[in-house]
Amino acid sequence: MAEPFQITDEMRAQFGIDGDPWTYEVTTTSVRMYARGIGSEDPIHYDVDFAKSQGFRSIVAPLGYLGTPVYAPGSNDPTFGFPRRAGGPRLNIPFLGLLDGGTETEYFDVICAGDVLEETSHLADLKLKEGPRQMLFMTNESVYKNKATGKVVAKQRLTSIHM
Amino acid sequence: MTQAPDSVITDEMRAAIGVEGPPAVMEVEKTNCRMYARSVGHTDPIFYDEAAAKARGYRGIVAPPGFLGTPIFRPGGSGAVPGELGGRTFSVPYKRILNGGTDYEYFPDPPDGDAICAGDTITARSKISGFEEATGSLGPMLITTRETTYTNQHGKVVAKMYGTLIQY
Amino acid sequence: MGQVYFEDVNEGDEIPQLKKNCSTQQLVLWAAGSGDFYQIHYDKDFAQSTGLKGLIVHGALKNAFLGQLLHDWVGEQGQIRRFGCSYRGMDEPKQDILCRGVVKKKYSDGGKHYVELDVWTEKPDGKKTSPGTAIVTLPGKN
Amino acid sequence: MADQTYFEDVKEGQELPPVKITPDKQQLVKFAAGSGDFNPLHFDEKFPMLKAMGLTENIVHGRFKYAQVGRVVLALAGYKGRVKKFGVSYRGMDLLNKEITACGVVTGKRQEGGENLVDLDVWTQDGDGKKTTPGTATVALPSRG
Repeated sequence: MAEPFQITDEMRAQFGIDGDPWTYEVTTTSVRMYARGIGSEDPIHYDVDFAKSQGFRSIVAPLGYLGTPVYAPGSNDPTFGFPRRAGGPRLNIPFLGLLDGGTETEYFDVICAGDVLEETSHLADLKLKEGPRQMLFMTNESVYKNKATGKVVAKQRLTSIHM
Repeated sequence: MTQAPDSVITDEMRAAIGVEGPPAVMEVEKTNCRMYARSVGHTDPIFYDEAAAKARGYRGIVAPPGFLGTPIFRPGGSGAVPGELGGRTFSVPYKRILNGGTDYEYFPDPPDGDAICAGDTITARSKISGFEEATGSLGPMLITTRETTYTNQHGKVVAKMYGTLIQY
Repeated sequence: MGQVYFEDVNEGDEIPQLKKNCSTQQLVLWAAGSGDFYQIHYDKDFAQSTGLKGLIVHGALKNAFLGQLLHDWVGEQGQIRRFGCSYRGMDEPKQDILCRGVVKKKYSDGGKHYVELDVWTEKPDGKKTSPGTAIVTLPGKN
Repeated sequence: MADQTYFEDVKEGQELPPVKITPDKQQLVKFAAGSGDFNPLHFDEKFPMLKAMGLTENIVHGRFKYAQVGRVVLALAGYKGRVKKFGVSYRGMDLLNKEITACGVVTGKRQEGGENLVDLDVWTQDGDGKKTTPGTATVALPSRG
């Protein structure tokens, strides 16, 4: 890279611009599969009757699981499954290296099997760390709304590190 | 054949032929239909998109060929799919086991049958339909055939699976 | 691809082939799709500890490929009635798997038009690893 | 799941019961299935990117470690408590077949908006005690009162 990278006002102007919404589904089989994937044996993630006896609508999504994006060939990334949606910020990042920097989830309600969530995502923050190698910390925020109630149930911030 | 003096088929095994095992509940949901279709490489939108499936006359996203739902997983359970390698096994003097093959039969026609779609809850009932002994390139072997019947939430038989298990 | 009709089909016809080549990722996708997490399909060390040379493709995945071959052929108005295969030979990832079908018989019964086929998967050297059969129904032209 | 923890039971500095897991390849493949992240970095030891990183063993998904922290936090919340937020940073890699311990310690208690909140430091650590996934969490607990 000839010139050092700089965060411009043009980039900052992209903060908060939502991409097209995408549907995320939480089903009994997807909750159980996630719970198996993390090695949890808590019946709250597996047994519908038990979860109901504890006052939940159905089995409870393990922490960190906010549903599975609706998938179709060509519409989603074939490796990660995330949606290739229209709209939202467009940034030219001159870095090739990419690391997962962090995950933060804020909950406003419990997520259970049967929930259908509408997710919108926007660029929330850019931070540059100078050093022998510049590192750009890019944070995207997704807001998950329960489609049936219209209520925001979770916000998740994902930070990627570009270097 | 079964009367041969060195047969590994016991009276207990013969008595088990046709006896149904406990039912297993299989869930067909949008997420697992799509995952299955994606993992095979299907491109037909009826396996992914509810509107496309409905436009073609289905109740919802269609279960791709060979997908009969996901058994309800319970920690500590076997998680085996009934009729495949799961189900009752018997003690025979063979150490190795092979899945010999699987055939799926569909009954998509109303009023007796129906297509399998997301939202369905399928009850699978499996039984041994026969034992056969043979000698092949692997040596003497026992071939167990199993038949599993899949009934949807409306009591309609939607599919049958015929599985072959080879022990040698 | 247009709809295939019963009248268009003759005994001995080969249906359009489907070529697959499984990456290790596809085998893991299949584990997720099918719920079969047996390690011989994605853990090389485990596969070798069972006496295999390396990873192998799930038999049931090849069966599902035959399902796709048939589904894509019968079109919107056709239906798969029965399909399946025997698992006779192993396939490895990153090698072509050719899915094929040949019409064996056609007949009409009770207002439905049936076509029976031989279906199979084969390796690049032509060896059939998953021979099977299928019955589908196709629409008639009138 | 253990018995419900109440706000009154919790003390600052209290350590939460850790969750230990040694993910093998099957576990990571199940996590790929559950999470939808099928990056071969996590299951294919011949994946070129691994080599480029100078590694011969697969890397554990960051989100897998996040979920282990989630198990610790959810165990504190129990079925009557509610997790308000939890987040981590991915600071170090963990490799397949190595033990990971997810931990939490109470850093504060407060009452806010009618809720009994417990603040936590959370993290995963590797076999050498190195914190590879540090973060924080807040849980609302029921009161005995």
